Amino acid sequence: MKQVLGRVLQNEWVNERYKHMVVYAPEVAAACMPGQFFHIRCDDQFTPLLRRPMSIYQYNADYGEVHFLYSVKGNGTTLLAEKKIDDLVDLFGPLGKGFQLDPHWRSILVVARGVGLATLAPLTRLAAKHGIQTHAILSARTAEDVLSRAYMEANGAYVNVVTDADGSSDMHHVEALLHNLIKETPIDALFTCGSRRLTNLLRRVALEHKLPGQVALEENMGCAIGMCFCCVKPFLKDGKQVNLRVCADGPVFDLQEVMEA
Amino acid sequence: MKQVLGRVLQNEWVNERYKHMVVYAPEVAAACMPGQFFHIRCDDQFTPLLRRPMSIYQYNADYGEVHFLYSVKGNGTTLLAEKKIDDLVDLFGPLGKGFQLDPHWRSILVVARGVGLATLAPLTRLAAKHGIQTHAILSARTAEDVLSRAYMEANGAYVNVVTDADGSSDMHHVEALLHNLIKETPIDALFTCGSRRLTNLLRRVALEHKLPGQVALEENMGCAIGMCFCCVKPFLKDGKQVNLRVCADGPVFDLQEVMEA
Amino acid sequence: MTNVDLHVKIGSLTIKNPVMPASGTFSEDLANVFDISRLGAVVTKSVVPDARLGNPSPRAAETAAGMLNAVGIQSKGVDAFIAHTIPFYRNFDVPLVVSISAETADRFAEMAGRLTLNGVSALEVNISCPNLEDNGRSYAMDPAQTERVVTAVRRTTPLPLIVKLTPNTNDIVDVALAAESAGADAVLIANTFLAMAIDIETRRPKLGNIMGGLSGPAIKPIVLRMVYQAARRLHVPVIGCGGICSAEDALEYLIAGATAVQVGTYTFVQPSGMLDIIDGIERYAERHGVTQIGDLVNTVDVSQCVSL
Amino acid sequence: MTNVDLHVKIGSLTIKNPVMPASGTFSEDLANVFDISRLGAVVTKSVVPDARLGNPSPRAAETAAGMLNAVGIQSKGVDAFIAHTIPFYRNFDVPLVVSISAETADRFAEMAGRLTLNGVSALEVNISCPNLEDNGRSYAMDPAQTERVVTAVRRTTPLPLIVKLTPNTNDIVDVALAAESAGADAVLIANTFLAMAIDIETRRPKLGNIMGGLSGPAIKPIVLRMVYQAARRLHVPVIGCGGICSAEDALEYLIAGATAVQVGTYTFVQPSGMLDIIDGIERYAERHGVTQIGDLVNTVDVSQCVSL
Ligand SMILES: Cc1cc2nc3c(=O)[nH]c(=O)nc-3n(C[C@H](O)[C@H](O)[C@H](O)COP(=O)(O)OP(=O)(O)OC[C@H]3O[C@@H](n4cnc5c(N)ncnc54)[C@H](O)[C@@H]3O)c2cc1C
Ligand SMILES: Cc1cc2nc3c(=O)[nH]c(=O)nc-3n(C[C@H](O)[C@H](O)[C@H](O)COP(=O)(O)OP(=O)(O)OC[C@H]3O[C@@H](n4cnc5c(N)ncnc54)[C@H](O)[C@@H]3O)c2cc1C
Ligand SMILES: Cc1cc2nc3c(=O)[nH]c(=O)nc-3n(C[C@H](O)[C@H](O)[C@H](O)COP(=O)(O)O)c2cc1C
Ligand SMILES: Cc1cc2nc3c(=O)[nH]c(=O)nc-3n(C[C@H](O)[C@H](O)[C@H](O)COP(=O)(O)O)c2cc1C
Ligand code: FES
Ligand code: FES
Repeated sequence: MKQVLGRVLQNEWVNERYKHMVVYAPEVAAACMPGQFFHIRCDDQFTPLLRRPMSIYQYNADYGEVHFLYSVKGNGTTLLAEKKIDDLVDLFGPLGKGFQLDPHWRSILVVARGVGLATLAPLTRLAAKHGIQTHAILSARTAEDVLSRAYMEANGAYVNVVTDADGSSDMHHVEALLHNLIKETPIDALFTCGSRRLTNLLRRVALEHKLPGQVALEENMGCAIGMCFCCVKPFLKDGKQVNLRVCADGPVFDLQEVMEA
Repeated sequence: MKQVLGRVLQNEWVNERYKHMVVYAPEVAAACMPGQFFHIRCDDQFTPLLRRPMSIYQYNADYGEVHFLYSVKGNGTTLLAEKKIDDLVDLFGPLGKGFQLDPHWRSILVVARGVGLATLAPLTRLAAKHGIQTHAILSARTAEDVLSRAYMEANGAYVNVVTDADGSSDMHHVEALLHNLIKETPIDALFTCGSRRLTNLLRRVALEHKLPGQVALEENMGCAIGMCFCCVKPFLKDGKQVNLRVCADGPVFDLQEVMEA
Repeated sequence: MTNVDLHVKIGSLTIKNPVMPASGTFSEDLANVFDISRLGAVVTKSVVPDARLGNPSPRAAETAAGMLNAVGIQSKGVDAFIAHTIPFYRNFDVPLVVSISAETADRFAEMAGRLTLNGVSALEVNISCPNLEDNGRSYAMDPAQTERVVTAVRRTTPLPLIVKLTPNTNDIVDVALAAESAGADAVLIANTFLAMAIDIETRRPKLGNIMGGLSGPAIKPIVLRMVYQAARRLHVPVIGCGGICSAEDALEYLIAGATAVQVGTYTFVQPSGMLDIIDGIERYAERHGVTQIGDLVNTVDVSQCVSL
Repeated sequence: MTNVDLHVKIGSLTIKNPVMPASGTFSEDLANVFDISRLGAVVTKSVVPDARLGNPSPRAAETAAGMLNAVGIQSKGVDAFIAHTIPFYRNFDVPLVVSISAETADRFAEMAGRLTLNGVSALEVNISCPNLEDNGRSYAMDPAQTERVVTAVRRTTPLPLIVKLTPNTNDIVDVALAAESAGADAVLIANTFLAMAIDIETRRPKLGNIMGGLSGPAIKPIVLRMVYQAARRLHVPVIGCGGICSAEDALEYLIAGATAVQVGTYTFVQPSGMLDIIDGIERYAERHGVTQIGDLVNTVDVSQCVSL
């Protein structure tokens, strides 16, 4: 982990609510792993005071690039959205424990919605490198909102899109789709991110099919490196509740241990 | 007085420390008087929280322009300095009581240094309109630092420049210059701004020559419209101390009544 | 304009919306900026028995998301106030709340009596100003002192009494209860925090008075906590004041338990900001199906929280 | 590097510069970011007798120029601390200050005794954490309670004792004097302000614990005032802590009367910020001809001010 001032190469709207930012930061681009994140200072004033955690959406060591895909919602992300090409952006990272891939796996199933699309996208690429096939169910309000589809497909993923618009993102439908996919293909592990409902669903499905699973979680952060215990969530380890730090013990956790979702 | 969002037409360095900003704000440009000021919000965040008072450097009702000449020193003025063409700037004003010119006067003497150069510049133009001749002593570190010289001369002023570089800005020298000018020309009133030493000097000279005088003062402000009493300075009225508000009772005051300078 | 009823009651006084200016940050001058009769009420700078010069300058300094002031109370005294200020507001259709301050309970009571006049809708009893008492102490730091002064004031006026507390206390609830039991019709939480700033180049305090009061967004979370704690225990309305800069901030106070709010420092930032706050409260109420704004007061949902 | 001597003394402990982290905002993890032996001292998260889960999430929220936290004390307990944390810092040439907390005076004393170990340079007695006591109360709100607990701790350890006070009190000076007379080698001003924030859309508190502690730049002017007031009256050193985000802020505290400072929230903003602060203090001292940094302490010039 390092604190660096990266240079903005691109910061464009990809749909109504999301922007894609590319930062030139060779000192850190080489160290990135899928599931890890950066803690970003959005402004050099004190409003907002704290940094904002953002998943690594893409990274490219050769070009020295780190990419973020972010939803513009509050004060911090609005300031990020205002950054222009060649502006500097203060990155601290990469941080946290990313996704773990078992080299023996042959295919994984990824289910994502919202910002989870950003977090899970680079996993597909890493899987491809290890010769693991990604199957993805991407959920969004409308088909245009499904952000990482092209990127995932370019990395060899089979993508299923479900939307609120046509009702296919309904939990029952997604559950059926999951069971089907698992029946039809030899899925070795499940991956998801964020959404409480998706996490609950996936945990149930994983238990039923006795599959391992990983989930990337979010929580408000202070330090982002494990010092302050601001970002904890409750987990079940050996039948007992423990409070683990999303920033340092995660953000990727074992699907079966998540309690609060 | 109005609160308006003006559009930046120009915001350029005029020397190492000062910038000249031109704002298109026709709703307020027509109401400006020399010696008045605007209360400017430098940023829409809360750091800095308060507005910053800035004298009207020039104004042009026909073009709808208000000009500021400001020294970039702290948080607020640094943010002002970052404004680009077409950015919006939140102006509240014009505020305060400006300089008073007696139509019977034939010539006035203006002594200025630092930001005082900004405050006193428009007085020359107004004097010219009334057929009053301005004599000016402009003091600065170096000849290049004398900011409003060209503008004042364009409005018919006779300008004497004194600098730290050649030692001519020394108080004794300025005092001698003042006495000389007053002896040689029929000066009707004295004007100055800000600097404690200049104000003291001018008050003494005014008393000696029985001339009226006006001085524009500065003080940290809250509301800038007379409500909060944050900006008061002590004055002598009829032999008694009164605390007057720089924003509403000034910023221009009778030279003889100033106590603290 | 809409279907939301914004009226709230402060004792026997009904105001048309829950937003008013904070004492010392408002005066007749604001009438030049907007129509002040749109406010729930207007509140004067604290008036004292005799004319006073106030504190030496500089009286203001800026801090992170806040400001310090040590204006003290510069006042022309109560006679000039009665002669000039009260008549001014007769031209506006808005209740006038007169803030009073004094250095002894007797003088407080005397002032309250004198100001019980036509055109005055309520009295705000400022027992919290940190600049007037020795080393920043004030009546409102102590429940017994608070009870004493409010009791004295209560005897001399039938007007609704709003008692303004200081946040410089370790138990706001005890002080608020003391004010209530002595006859306050509402408690106002809070005045400024005693604070300080130093210029490191000159090594001098930034205020001529050394210390002053901190106001602005910086203090909001602390004052909001005090409002929440007090509203749970009091029967009279709580008025919230501290760092309000938006309708969202005002709504946070209402939800925490405030019946009305006051806006101070923000008026310096946005002179007509109070109007935006009133409009924003109305829009929120509409969006959330709240027909009477009072229904929002004290609705904070702590069911999913572990109590401290 | 320069001619400025940055050493300061806290009781019998001499530290090489006056900058240290604030408890709860520092841990072994920061050694991955910079060389922590450059700090004046390191300070641990408050350790408690037995393992604790801490408060429910969310534990943090942001406010204007500040943050709220209700971490509570999540701790593995003192045994794990002695087994793992103390040995870790043996690898670094920096004094280790261990912050302790407990719910009774006896347990405080017991902890102090157990932690009087090789490798521990001083104890910080956290009697101010607003999250542990009923309704946010803590020992440090009251001079008598403070005296009681510090006296108990003093009996069980010869280590320098830094007593950490709460700002949630109306007389910081009385509490500080009580700590001093009970044997504190230094008082640390201060912990966080009890505060709150509400999400107006859900109407729920933003913290799982309802209330939490406010820290960051927002609180600096209030804490600075407390340091100034206390430093004038105490004979032992005062350590300042609250909102320090730059060398200028740290210097303001030194000039106001602090012998050393702690940096908390700013480390979240700039992980290596403490190093910039140390360097900036040194540059200022050089520029102002200060050869021993202690000469700057308590040099605020109030000669041109009217005292409050
Ligand atoms: C490990 C991690 C990875 C993330 N990756 C992405 C990503 O790739 N793309 C993306 O759009 N968003 C991501 N988020 C969420 C993102 O951090 C928040 O949307 C962002 O902090 C909101 O900031 P704001 O100032 O715009 O919003 P505000 O609502 O104004 O923020 C107010 C406060 O709440 C905190 N906060 C609000 N929402 C969240 C949240 N979901 N998680 C943590 N803190 C929050 C902020 O940090 C801040 O302190 C991630 C969060 C985490 C923890
Ligand atoms: C009526 C009036 C007219 C002015 N006209 C001009 C002008 O035309 N050009 C120009 O360069 N400057 C002018 N000034 C001074 C200008 O307002 C300050 O330089 C500016 O506020 C500094 O802001 P900052 O954030 O950059 O500095 P900081 O030092 O960071 O400001 C910190 C705080 O101090 C206050 N402050 C600092 N210096 C002054 C000051 N001299 N007067 C009032 N408040 C101050 C700021 O408002 C702020 O609250 C004028 C001041 C007044 C009162
Ligand atoms: C410049 C200034 C002057 C003030 N004068 C008074 C006063 O005379 N009487 C009083 O009760 N409160 C006074 N206050 C306190 C405010 O009424 C209010 O309680 C405080 O500023 C907190 O609110 P805010 O954060 O919205 O400003 C003053 C505040 C400021 C900033
Ligand atoms: C996340 C967090 C956790 C904290 N935990 C502790 C603690 O365990 N013990 C303690 O004495 N203070 C604790 N504090 C208070 C800090 O040590 C410090 O007193 C406070 O944050 C003010 O300093 P700052 O404004 O520089 O952050 C904590 C503060 C924060 C922000
Ligand atoms: S954010 Fe500090 S421990 Fe996770
Ligand atoms: S700044 Fe408020 S009265 Fe002048």
